[in-house]
Amino acid sequence: MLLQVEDLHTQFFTSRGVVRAVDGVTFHVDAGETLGVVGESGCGKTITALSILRLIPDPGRITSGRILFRGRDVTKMTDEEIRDFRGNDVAMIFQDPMTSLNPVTRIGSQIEEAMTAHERFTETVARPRVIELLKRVRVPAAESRVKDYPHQFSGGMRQRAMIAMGLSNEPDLLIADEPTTALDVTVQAEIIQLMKQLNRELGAAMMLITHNMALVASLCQRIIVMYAGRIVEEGPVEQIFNSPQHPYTWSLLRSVPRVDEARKDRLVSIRGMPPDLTQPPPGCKFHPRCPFVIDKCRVDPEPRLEEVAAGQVARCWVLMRNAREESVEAAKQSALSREAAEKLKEAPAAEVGGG
Amino acid sequence: MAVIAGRPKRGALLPVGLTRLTESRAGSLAFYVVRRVLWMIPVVFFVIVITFVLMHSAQGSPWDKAGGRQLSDVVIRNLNEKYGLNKPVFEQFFLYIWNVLHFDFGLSYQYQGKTVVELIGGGWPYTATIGVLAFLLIVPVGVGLGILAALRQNTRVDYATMGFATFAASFPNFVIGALMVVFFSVLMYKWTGGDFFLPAGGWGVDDHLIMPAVTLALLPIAYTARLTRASTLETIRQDYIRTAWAKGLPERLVVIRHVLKNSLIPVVTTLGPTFAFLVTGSVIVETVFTIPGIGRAFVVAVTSRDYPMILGTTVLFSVVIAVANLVVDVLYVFIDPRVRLS
Amino acid sequence: MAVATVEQAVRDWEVAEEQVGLWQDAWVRFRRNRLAVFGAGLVLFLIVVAVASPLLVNLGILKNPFTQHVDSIQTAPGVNGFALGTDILGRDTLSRLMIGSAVSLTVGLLVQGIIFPIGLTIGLTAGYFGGRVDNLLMRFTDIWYAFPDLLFVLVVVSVWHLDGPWFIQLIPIFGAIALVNWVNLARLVRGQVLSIKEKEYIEAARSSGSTPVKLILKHLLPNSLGPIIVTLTFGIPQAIFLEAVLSFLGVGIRPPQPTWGQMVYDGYEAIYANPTAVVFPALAIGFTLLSFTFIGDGLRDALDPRMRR
Amino acid sequence: MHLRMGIRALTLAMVGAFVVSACGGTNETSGNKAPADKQVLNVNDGTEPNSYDPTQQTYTYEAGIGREVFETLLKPNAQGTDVQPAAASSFDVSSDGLTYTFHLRSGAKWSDGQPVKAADWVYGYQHLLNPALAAGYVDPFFDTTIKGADSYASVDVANAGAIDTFLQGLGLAAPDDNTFTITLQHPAAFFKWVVTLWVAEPIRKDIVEKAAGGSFPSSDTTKPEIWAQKAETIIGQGPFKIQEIAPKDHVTLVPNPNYWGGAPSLQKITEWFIEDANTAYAKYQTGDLDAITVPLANVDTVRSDPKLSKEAKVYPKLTTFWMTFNAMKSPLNNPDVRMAFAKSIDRDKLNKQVQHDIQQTILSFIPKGMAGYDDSNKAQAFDAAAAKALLQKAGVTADQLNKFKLLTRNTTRSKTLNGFIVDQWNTNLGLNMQLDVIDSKTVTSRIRKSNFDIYGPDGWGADYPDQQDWFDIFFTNSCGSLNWGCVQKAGGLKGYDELVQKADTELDQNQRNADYKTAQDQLINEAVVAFLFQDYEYNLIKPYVAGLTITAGDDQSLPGNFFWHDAYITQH
Repeated sequence: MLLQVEDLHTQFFTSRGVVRAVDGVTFHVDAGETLGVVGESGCGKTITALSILRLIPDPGRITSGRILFRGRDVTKMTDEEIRDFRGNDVAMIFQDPMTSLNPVTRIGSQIEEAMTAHERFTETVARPRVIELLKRVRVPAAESRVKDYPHQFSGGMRQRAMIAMGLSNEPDLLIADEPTTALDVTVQAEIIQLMKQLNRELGAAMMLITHNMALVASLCQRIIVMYAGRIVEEGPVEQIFNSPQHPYTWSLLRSVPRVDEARKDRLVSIRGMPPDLTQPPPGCKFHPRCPFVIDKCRVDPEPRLEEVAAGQVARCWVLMRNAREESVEAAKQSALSREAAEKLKEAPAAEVGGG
Repeated sequence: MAVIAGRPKRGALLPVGLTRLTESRAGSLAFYVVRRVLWMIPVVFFVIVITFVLMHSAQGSPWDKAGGRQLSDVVIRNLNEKYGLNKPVFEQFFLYIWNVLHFDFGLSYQYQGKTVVELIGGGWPYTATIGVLAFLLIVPVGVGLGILAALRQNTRVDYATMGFATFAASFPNFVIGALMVVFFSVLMYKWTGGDFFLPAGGWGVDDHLIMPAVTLALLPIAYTARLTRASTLETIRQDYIRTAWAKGLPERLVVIRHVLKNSLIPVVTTLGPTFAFLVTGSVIVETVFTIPGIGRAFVVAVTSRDYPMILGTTVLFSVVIAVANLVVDVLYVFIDPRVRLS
Repeated sequence: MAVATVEQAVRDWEVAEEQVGLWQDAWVRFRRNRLAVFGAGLVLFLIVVAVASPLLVNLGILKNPFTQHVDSIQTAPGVNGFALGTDILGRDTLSRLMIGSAVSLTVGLLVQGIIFPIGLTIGLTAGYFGGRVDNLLMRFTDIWYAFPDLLFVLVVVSVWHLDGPWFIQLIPIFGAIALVNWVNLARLVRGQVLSIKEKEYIEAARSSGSTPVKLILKHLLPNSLGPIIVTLTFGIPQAIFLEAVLSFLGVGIRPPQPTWGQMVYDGYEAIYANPTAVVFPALAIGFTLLSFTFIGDGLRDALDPRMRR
Repeated sequence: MHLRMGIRALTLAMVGAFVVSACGGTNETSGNKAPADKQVLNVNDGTEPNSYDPTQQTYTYEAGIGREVFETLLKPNAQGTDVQPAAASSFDVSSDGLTYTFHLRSGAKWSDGQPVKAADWVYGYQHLLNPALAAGYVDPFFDTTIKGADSYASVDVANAGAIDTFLQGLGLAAPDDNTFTITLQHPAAFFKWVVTLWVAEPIRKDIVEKAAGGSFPSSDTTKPEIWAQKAETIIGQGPFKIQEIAPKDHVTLVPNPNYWGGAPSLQKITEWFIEDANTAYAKYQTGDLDAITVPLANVDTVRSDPKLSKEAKVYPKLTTFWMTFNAMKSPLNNPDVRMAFAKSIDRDKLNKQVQHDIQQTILSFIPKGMAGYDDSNKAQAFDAAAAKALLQKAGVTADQLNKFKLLTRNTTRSKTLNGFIVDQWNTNLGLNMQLDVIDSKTVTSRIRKSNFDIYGPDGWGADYPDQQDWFDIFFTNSCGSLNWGCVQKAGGLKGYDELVQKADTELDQNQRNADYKTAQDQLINEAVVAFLFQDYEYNLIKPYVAGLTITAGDDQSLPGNFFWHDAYITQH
């Protein structure tokens, strides 16, 4: 096991109250594996990732839990240890390449300093390696473009540069936070292609945080579904896609148009909004939005993650396999707003959820 | 002028080296600077026009006295004859322009027999010395305090800096100057029996410079500190700062290479005018500390309607300001690659 | 400030309960900023003082600010029942300070209110259009910088003399101060526009047909609101002092109407004998500046779209 | 900027009772002279002279340097009662009162060692009277007195020949190297005082021409002033010479070893140009200045300071302050209205409280300490009830007067005093008048154009202590330059001009005094102006400055500067 996250709680102490952004999350990433983390905006995916690098902004704090990387507890590292850990053992690629690169520093230097910050590469080694990395992420005329500034790069090129930066130290784990969201559709496809390829070539573990189910399907071996700061379902990608057990997972998947499937059903969107994390609803946190809700969901304490199939766990009283046919049908028929439907039609690799 | 060029059009046909050459920074920079310097001619011309018009519309003649016996009409007539003020205003104007083209800025009305060039040349070194000294204080202290306050946001350091900035801005510098004189000169003299104190004014390239330079610098320091703080706080929130942390850069490098490089851009914009303001003199500091500079000379020239002196000083100001702004614009290119000169 | 970061931190997952309007949302965030609320409270207090003090004088609760107690000239605070002492003519400093707040607040605020649109428009235009427009506008500001403002005011004195109550007398002051003070802001805004203009989203938006000015405003304001607020808030005490200088030259508020700036100037001569005559009005100006700084910071954070979902 | 009030308190001196010896006797008896290297005096001259050519000087801060470097034929005595010999050891007046013969000191030398010749005096007076050079103090002192100078106004200043003819035709002569004679147009008893003016000095032709690079036509306006630009070429025959000019900062004076009266004790006088009174006050306390004028606001602080209070000296100036009414404006043309304003100012409060009992109330024109001082006429004394009655009698309503503004110069002191005075009028006459605070030049320009209602504090300082210097300012023809005479255009001061002119040329001193007294009563009774106070200077002088002879004519903040030749520093 490369990374083991145990009962992680990350909370934000705001004037409105304590926001339980990550609320008891436990999962692991194996070496070389690609793990997908999915869920709507605000479900705690990004905070989980930032917690791993201890990049939680004020007034947030990891309040309890352990993050073991190769057996070392990240939460207990000294400032210098965590600094050397970042980018070296675990690297992160951010969502928006437009704003994630320093506008007044040359692309080459930004990649170079990611290496020189750690012991492994000296300046003399790092400099030529930048060009090599840029070539690897398919940046044309890499030799001359290292000297360019971010504004001279297109959005896709910038994301390639970000990826090059992430890979520069050959980290054991690469966290990619919505790497394609901010890009336009054709570029998205290119980046996905690139990531697939790199994934094969490098054999590094990857944690892919995304809305994009298509991306998950094509890259990941395992999926974690998060809702309201908690894991609601986890399992091998095939199993989750074919037989989602949590209604939330089911809803997420229903909202993705499938290219391989004849379109008989209407797409489903999840009604309502994710809950306010200072005051989450009692019982199952998904119950106000769940099409299959039963009284038990409202009253009883939140269910535990229970094994529903080999390697697949889910947190639900009902489980999809127990859901009655007619309620599934009803859920399928439930209204999807016209705009959302239009939007989804235009975008083949569309995202899920409201966001 | 500084404009942003579109994304560089990298000609597919041109070899990379050649493309670089046509975009050669040094070449375009020199061209740009020459153009801007040429632009100073119309700027100075319009400054002269405006000043000339204002000057001649202001009430009171150079020969009116603040009190006591006034000059007789005969004397005034002869003085007007002596200084050419009896000529039509248009003729005076063109004569002035003609003389300026020959670097002749005329004779002061107030200081008999002294040329404006002599008076400004005599006074400016004092003003500029204090101004440059103040500027040397502003950049490290103002910027430093601003960064410190932003990095230690909501701590005592931050509050102290903000408090200082507030009070430096709300006590005008003559009050601050006078209070400093009370403390560092009068009281220190009393307490130490005259062994240690700062001189309460006057010129000298020694401890005489301390209080005037600090007094002059105080408000710009406060302003620069606040501006730097605000700008740094904006920058710290940017995504690329998180990227820098995520790379594992040490704090020092995050601050210097990523935060400051961005947050100082708006600060530099204001440093140019600040510099111009400082080296053109502050009436108040020069009066409180009796510095024989041109800041005071200008105000005296205005209040005594010393026309050639007013014009000469204004021309100097406009050139200093234009040069300071030019320097800032050129500097801009170096600190913000998004901005290009054309 | 504290709350600002919180808002920023939670932005990744926090979801507004309902679709709230931009302004309503900003208001909510502003209200949560304790320093900003404190600043707003202080300003409100000053306004109440400005409005109420003539009334208090009429009711006899406050000493008449115009009465000259020549037997108590330059008294220290607390002596002879003058809470903050008296000035060079034996007038009560406290009541002069309170009565003067109306003028000084108006000058400070309104002048910035005039400077802001002028500086913004010129800076935006120069920065956005670039090229020839930028060059001309910037040379224009060069001229304006060297503008002999003292001379200008002297001319204003001779041609433009408004009599009447203080708010009438204020009209030329606003003009004069604003006229010579918009330049800094214009250059600042221009610089910011130049930096932002090339950002990807502007280009993207431009190609998608969105009006460019709207976009610049949308991105410029939140991105450079901090420096702009600093410039504007620092302009408040400067305007208050400039009013005093102008009144010396004959364009300002005429005595005996007290203003903070004039109190500081008049107190200077007696700084050895009666330092409090300078210190109290300066403190009043200081607290005004401080409150507007807090409000400004609060507004910046409240209006920042990055803090919204 | 303007630390001086609207007064050029230039002058000569003053009488016994008011002469305050700075050392108060104690220094003279107890002080041992300090060694030569300690004989240094630091004083504050306030502002740099506009010119170092004495003929061009018009302000007291200019004369304060010119007087040390050059010496006039005569100078006022310490009491200000008469003139005493200076560069001339004696003088004779012809019986018709038209010819003045000055006997120059034999063996007198310039600071460069050259002998002083009568021709230098002729050249100096011609330099002063050259119309092309437009010296400020020619009119009315010299052009109305010296023979041939009455055509001063009509000379074509562009024509060198015309100027030369004019200058050659002046009643100035040097019959021999030690005799200088001046012929007048008409008898003038005050002419002995005119030659004490700091502008009437000898000038060396060779130095002027050498600095100019050769001779030049008389119409040239710049070349004749080049010599006055540099310390090396400012050669005088006074007790001191200029060693260094640091523009706008200071001037250093050192003894002129060739002075006829022997070199002075003081080895160095530095006159600093410090405009800010607070700065000067601080520099006095840190020992950088040896004498200063205390800003009015700090008077109480000095009085309560055990050390400073002992170093304080108050002495009178020959300066009177008043409020001026624009008599061209109705109803200010009515003497009753003006008197109502004059009688409704409580001078006790003004001078004892607002001015900290430094300035003293005066209800008449000629200041105490000068021939002609007479405080018997109390017509303008404070009486609020009488003032109101006068307004009623004149049938003037408050509305008519409320539109008037009190024109005020932009100095704190003017603002303070006028703030008090307008409050007095508003309180005592039931008015609601306001101040109009404007920059100094604009104020002067408006006064000259009679574009004002009431102006003050206004005043006059003696150029020399003769009444002629005072009464001429109310002449009809001064309207347009000084304004005070304008009252005559509004029908006031009937017969004043004739009376004063008669007194000016009268040789019998008693008759002169009587005529001037009548004129003064006319000024008081018609309330042409409302008299307020006589100016006093409140100075701090270090106890080790000894041998000072302070007179009422001393230049501002330069106590004893008429007799610095005799001053010295004691051991301290």
